[in-house]
Amino acid sequence: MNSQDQLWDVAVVGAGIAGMSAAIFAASKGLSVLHIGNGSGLVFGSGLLDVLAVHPVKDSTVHEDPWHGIELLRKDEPSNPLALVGPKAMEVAVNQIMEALGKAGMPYEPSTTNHFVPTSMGTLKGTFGVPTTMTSGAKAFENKWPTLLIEIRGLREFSAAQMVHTMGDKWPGLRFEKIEFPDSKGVFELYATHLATALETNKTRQAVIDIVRPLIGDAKAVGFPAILGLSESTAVHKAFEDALGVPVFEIPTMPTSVPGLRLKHSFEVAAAAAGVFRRVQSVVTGVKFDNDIATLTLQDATGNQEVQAKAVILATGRFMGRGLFADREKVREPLLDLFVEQPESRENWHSRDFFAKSGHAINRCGLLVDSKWRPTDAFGAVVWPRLYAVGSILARQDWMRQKSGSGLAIGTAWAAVSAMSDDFGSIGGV
Amino acid sequence: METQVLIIGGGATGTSIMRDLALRGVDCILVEQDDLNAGASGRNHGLLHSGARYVSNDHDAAVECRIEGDILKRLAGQTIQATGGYFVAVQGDDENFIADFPGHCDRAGISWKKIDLNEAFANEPAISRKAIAVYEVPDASIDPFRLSLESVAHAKALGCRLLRRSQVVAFKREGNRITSTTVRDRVTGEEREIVADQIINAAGAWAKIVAGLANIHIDMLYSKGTLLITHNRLAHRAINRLRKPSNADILMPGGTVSIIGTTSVKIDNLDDVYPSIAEVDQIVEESSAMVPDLATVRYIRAYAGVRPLVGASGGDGRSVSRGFALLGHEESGLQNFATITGGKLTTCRLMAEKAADLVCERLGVTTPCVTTSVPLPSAYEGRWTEPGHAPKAWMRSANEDDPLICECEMVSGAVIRNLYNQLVKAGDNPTFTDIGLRSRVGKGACQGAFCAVRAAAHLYQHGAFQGRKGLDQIVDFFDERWGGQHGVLWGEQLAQAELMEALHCGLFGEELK
Amino acid sequence: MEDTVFNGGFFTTALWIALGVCCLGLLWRLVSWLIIKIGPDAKEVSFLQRLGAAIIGGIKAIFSKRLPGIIGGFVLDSLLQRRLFKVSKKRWLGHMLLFYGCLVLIVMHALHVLLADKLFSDYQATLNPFLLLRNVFGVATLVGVVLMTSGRKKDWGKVRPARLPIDALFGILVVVIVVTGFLLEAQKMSSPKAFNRMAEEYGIDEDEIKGLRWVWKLDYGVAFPDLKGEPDPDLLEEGRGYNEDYCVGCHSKPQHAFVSYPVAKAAGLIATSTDAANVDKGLLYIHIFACFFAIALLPFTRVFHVVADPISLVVRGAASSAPLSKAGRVNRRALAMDACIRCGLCDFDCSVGPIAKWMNNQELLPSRKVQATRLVASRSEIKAGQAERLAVGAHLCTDCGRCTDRCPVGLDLADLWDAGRGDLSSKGFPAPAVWVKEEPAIAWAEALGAELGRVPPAGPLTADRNQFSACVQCQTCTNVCPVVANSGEDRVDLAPQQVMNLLRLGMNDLALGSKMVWDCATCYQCQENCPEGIRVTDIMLELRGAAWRQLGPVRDRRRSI
Amino acid sequence: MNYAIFLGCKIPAMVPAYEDSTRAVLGKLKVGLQDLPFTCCGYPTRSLDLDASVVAAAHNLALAKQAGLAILTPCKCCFGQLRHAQRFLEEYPELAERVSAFLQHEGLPFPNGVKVDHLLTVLSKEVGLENIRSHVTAPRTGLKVAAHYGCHALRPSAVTGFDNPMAPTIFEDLVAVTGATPVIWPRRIDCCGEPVSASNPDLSERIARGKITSALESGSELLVTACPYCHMRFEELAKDMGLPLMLYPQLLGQALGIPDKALGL
Repeated sequence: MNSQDQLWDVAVVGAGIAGMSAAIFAASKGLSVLHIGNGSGLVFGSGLLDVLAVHPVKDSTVHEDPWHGIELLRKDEPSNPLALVGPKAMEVAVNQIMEALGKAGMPYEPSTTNHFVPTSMGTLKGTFGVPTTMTSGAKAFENKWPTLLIEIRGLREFSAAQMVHTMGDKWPGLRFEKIEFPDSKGVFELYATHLATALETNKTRQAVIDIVRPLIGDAKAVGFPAILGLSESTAVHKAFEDALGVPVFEIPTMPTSVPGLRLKHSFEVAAAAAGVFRRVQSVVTGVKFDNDIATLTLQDATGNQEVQAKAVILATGRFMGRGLFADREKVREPLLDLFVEQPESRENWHSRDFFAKSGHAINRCGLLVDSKWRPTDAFGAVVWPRLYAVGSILARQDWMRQKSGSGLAIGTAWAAVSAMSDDFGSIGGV
Repeated sequence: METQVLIIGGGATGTSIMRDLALRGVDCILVEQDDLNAGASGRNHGLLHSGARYVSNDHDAAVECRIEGDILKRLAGQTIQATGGYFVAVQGDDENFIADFPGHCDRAGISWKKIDLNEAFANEPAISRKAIAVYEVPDASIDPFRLSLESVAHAKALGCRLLRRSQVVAFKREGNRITSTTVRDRVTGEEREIVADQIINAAGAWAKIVAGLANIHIDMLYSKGTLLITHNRLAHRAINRLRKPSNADILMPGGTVSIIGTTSVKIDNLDDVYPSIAEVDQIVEESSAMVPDLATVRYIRAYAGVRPLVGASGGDGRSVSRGFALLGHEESGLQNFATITGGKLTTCRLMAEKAADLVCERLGVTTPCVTTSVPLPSAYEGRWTEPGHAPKAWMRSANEDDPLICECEMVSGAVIRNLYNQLVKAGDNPTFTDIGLRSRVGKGACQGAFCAVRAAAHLYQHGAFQGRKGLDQIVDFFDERWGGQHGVLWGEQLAQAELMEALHCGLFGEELK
Repeated sequence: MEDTVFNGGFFTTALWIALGVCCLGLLWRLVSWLIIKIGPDAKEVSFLQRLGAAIIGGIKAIFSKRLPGIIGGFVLDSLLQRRLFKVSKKRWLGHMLLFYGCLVLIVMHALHVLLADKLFSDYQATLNPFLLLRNVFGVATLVGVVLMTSGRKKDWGKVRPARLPIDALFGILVVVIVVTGFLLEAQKMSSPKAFNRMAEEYGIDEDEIKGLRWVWKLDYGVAFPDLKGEPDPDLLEEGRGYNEDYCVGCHSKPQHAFVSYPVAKAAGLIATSTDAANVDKGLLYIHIFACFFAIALLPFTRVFHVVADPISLVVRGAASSAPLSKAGRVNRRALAMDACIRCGLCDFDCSVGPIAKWMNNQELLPSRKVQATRLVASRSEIKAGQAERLAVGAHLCTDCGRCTDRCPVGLDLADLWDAGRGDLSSKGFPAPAVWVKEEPAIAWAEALGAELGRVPPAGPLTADRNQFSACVQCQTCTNVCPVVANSGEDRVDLAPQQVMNLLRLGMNDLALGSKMVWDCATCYQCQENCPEGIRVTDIMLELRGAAWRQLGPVRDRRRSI
Repeated sequence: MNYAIFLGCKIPAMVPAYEDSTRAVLGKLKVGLQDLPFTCCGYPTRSLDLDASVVAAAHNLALAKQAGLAILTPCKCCFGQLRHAQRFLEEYPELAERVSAFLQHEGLPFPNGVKVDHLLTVLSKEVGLENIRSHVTAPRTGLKVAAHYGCHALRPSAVTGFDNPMAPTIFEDLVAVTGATPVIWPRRIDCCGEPVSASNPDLSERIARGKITSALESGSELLVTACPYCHMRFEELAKDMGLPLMLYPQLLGQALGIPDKALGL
């Protein structure tokens, strides 16, 4: 099958969580989906799926119930995309993605509220979707179990000592031990992914278990940096719990994190399972619309190609994902030059204080959409009837401060695909 | 505490005075309200002037630079890279100014060579193809941090003392003498008295404020200059615009990066010295006439310094002489207080010599100045500020206890530990910012987002950090680094900043702590 | 007359000298097969082991079940040149004509006393079919030489197989021998002096000779200057009678000598003067001495392959079932030096042929590499520049084995290249992937910096500032790298992101000599996974090229100091 | 369907069974193969001289162009290299010009637009899975097969366009067609270690050993390759570690009822 030989129902541009979710949602509604984007941004993921933990941002109010948070958001920031999605749709959407990821080898603990996961920085992270490999961490903290954290010599981004020092006042039974990873003698710098793949072999896994077992003592749980297997994390995690006899959990770490790679891998598998056709290393360099059909120009090493679709979902992300680009004058949407709502001048983009209470204004810039998630110009007019925008490219949200990145991505993808499939119903497109 | 001389201000001048006095056998204490080179000494191009920059409008300054530059090259060579410099005129620049340049250089004794344009383009591809004349002069780059760090290290080895984060808050005056100086520790808030025979006010832009504490008025003008650091090194040499000194006309290589500046903005208040968006834009726009890449290159930082200009009463800061001022304050009835301010990084040794001469005369010390003949010894703590030194050192000596912590600038764990421990030994409670000043940590593209995390983990792993210090330090360090990033957040650097926020706020929620 | 020549002491001495030189040469070449050391493993076997291997191998070949196969192969490959036939019909024809032309001339003519006389009871040089055949094979030889040497330039283009002057000399000798042979024959035919000498030998009297002269003038082309006009028919008839009686038994009609006869006719006009000038003698000397010279030269030219190649083919036939012993292999390589006729057929099909042309480095081609292999094995010191070219040839070889397949004389060239690489390596010219690791990256950087000051970018990707401006230091490249993951205690000196970062910093020199660059498995995981689209693997490969070009000369200079 | 078959250097010399089985299988599936006087694809040269490696590839591509044929190669390194060369010819116009002049001198056309396929993509996309399945007479039911992808076909996907580089399915699909059960094993898309076998044999072996261990621990009974380099890397080691090894066309050939001898088994 070649992507240029057919008219696609939907072309999804961008392969972060939003693009991946949109493609999976659309494909599971029976639409033919061409999905363009390399998905490498997913490696920055922690594996945790946030829905909403903080609102209002300026008060740093942390919510245990994300649905309640969204309700509050609807009152305070009615045009925030999360508010537009609403709690019900959000719940359906996030659960559906968690299920799809689970089938693709990255299971999540069924969830109704936010959980507080201890991070490698010694902070507690309020989040909704927790991979099963991490859930016991939240439980251990909640119940103040005596807990052993494992530090691995050479893993530079992770210090269990730091976690113990930082969290110890709130978690008295927390302690740490430093171990030498098997066959790492003489290696100065270890990388999490390499340890994760090594743990997928019986010999290395057994060796680590043998090292850790005598250290457990009175601990009721054991925490590792997130290195328990890459594509086989469920099996590796289970093997550790079985062998150590206590709950074992992973601690989310700095990127490139193993759960980030897992997420990327699992999304790829889930998209393939849903029947999404992926063009991984192509870049969309142009989109043209006529009445019913969008023509996208794809560029890869073999040159330019044109593909056609009845609908386009833009999920290109913000600055890191190149969905938005800022030059010295203003923020632009580089692919279609869509209208970007933004602060008046660069003077107002950022606060002079990095951790400013209310966040940075530029993080709330982005695309404006109508009720069907279609980008509009400055005056509210739709750009093209079946061009949709989802995820962090949307304006009037601050996912970093609100701790709502995945929810924003998945929820808007769900809502946009729903609106789109309604449209397809009315034009008989499918 | 008692000493013969109290020096106020740990910039290039203050630290040079400290070393000068120490070499003459005079006991001294240096107090610095922040850290070494926190003012203009650390916020400049790092250009060791050949003098050519001044030949057209200030012959004496040009000659002074040439002489002092030669002395520093000879005695403090480790802080200097003999990059050479080009003076480049582009279409539209003043033809008469260009024509007069060689003659002026000859009169100041500065060697010059006219460079064929094609040769210049070959040697420095970054130069605009609209260049119409290129001259080569013996400019060089100097690392002001290393200079100050090693001057202090030398002076300390000779018995003098340094008090960082110590702000002068009051002077006690009895008759024609200041009998005691009150110094406050800015971390702990504790105050202490220092009794000194002589006091030198070398506080740079802050000299007016310090003198004010002694009820002395200095007529001083503040001129803010902003500079930008590029992600890559764009040129091998110093590239100067061959025109009347103006904005954004010097591009300096700084090891692995380039520095472009400056501006000149008159300001009244020293509390608010930061690079404004307007200045940043002005530099990017104006400098690209000389080096077109500067319009599109990735910038990683912006910073601003304040030039203290003495003796003027208004007008444009740039037209005021850059020559320094040494004030004995006898007219105000004080016998043991002197102020030295103004001047240039290139002439810091000379300024120190003059200031030291004055206090030595007052102290009755007859030992002559020896800084024209005694080399500046190289010191461990000064070595790490040079870009590109850390990766080589690490590659030579890598071992299991020495993983890379700062990947951008390739600073290893051992360097961070050693610098940290050195400061601890000196009685400090060091911060990441202190380590950043003494090394390249946090100076690369990621601006601390990754390395601060690793540095904290490393120091915990080695037992150096206790309690919540790691997280506190990470947060403080980001705040400090953010000040420099703030002005250049567009393009790639904005994406990098977004990643930093996504990690530290989005994932770790550090703003909620 | 021939007898007088051979009985003459001078000629005999010359012949014996020539034969002596030839024999010594042969002996030297044969012994050299047991002496020449090619390949690092050659040092491990002694002369006696090699001699033993040769003898045992020979015995095994004779008594093995494969013997019929070997003989069959010998017939097909050696005698019928099956391999050559497949590659080039023209060259095959040339080769067959030349070889069999020469062979027949030697058997039938040069060694007629020893061979032809005994083989053919009625052998007479001047009788048919021998007279005719001599001309046929003389012409065949000449045509063979022409076919073998013409049109080569067109076939091979700029890339030419190796040639030695001594080979050309031998070729010229062959032509000289054949041409002087024809001229000599023609001269004899037209020479009255030769006729008179024969008449005298047979005691033909004055009367008989008159008619006979006319017959020989008209039928045999002898250029009697005094016989003019038409002969008296009776006299002629009488002469024919005498001719039947005395001559026909030994002399066929010279027209059958289809080359010499026309020459004789043409030369008839000057026959008297050539007679007078003893041209026949001159020609004879040239002919004979050219033969002697050729005999003496034989073992030292590529013609020696007539000896070496059948042996090589037999060895191949005998060995193709089981690998040779180490000593056998070493012998085999030495034999290859002689068996290789530098025909260039291997070059014609070489897998890296286009690369050789593009790089203008003929050392990549197998026919050159045979010589280079010997050179490397025999010299203790090789000049850096030359070694560099040889090393490129050795290391770019893809081991596709086509040269071995194509070689008309059945050489195991693949083994030879392997041995050659080993020799180059032990002489200090291993593959770049090996020698770069001799020093830490920092040492390379210092050496390079000392020479160049500033190190230029490795290539277009490395020079592209935008490549690295996009890097956000996330280390994904290293996290997905199988090399770093599996290096264990031989840790990589720089992780991929560190290599990239050095390039970002403009410190190319520190990256060039990195082991990581050469340990890179080029699996493209890093490039595929980089969130910023940096072409990490392509850059690694670019660095290898630059390391080879920039560090290679540094290494050579340092070695020569 | 008609292709110029590009065997490269390694298959005839080192893995002749690969050629035999490929020809046998494709013959059965009515894919026509022509032999052209191809030379080295340039892959081994790329480390030292990019330009030369591009020329080597271009020379071959030009032969195919001249013959009006698409290229089918069973070697993943040749496949990747030929694709890379096409990319470099587009990326560096100055090099393309020099290459063009070189080829012209050889009497060859500039090789733009030549289609380059790997054996697996031809089988999967051109021949078609259903079509293959209809030819299967001796399904390998119950056999658990680990397919080893091979890097130079899979990545960089922007150049090779082989399959999804993160979650490829083409090889497992082709295994399933034979009736066998494909195993999804953790290291299936990782490197085999062969490219460093000369420069760092220990490393090469560690990588290969890790892969075989991973396949074994995932319950695989057979490891299948589709590249001579990967195959050579595994050959001895897989035997030592108790994992049978086959070339894909051998497995398929058995399922198609082709006698073992014709498959080089």
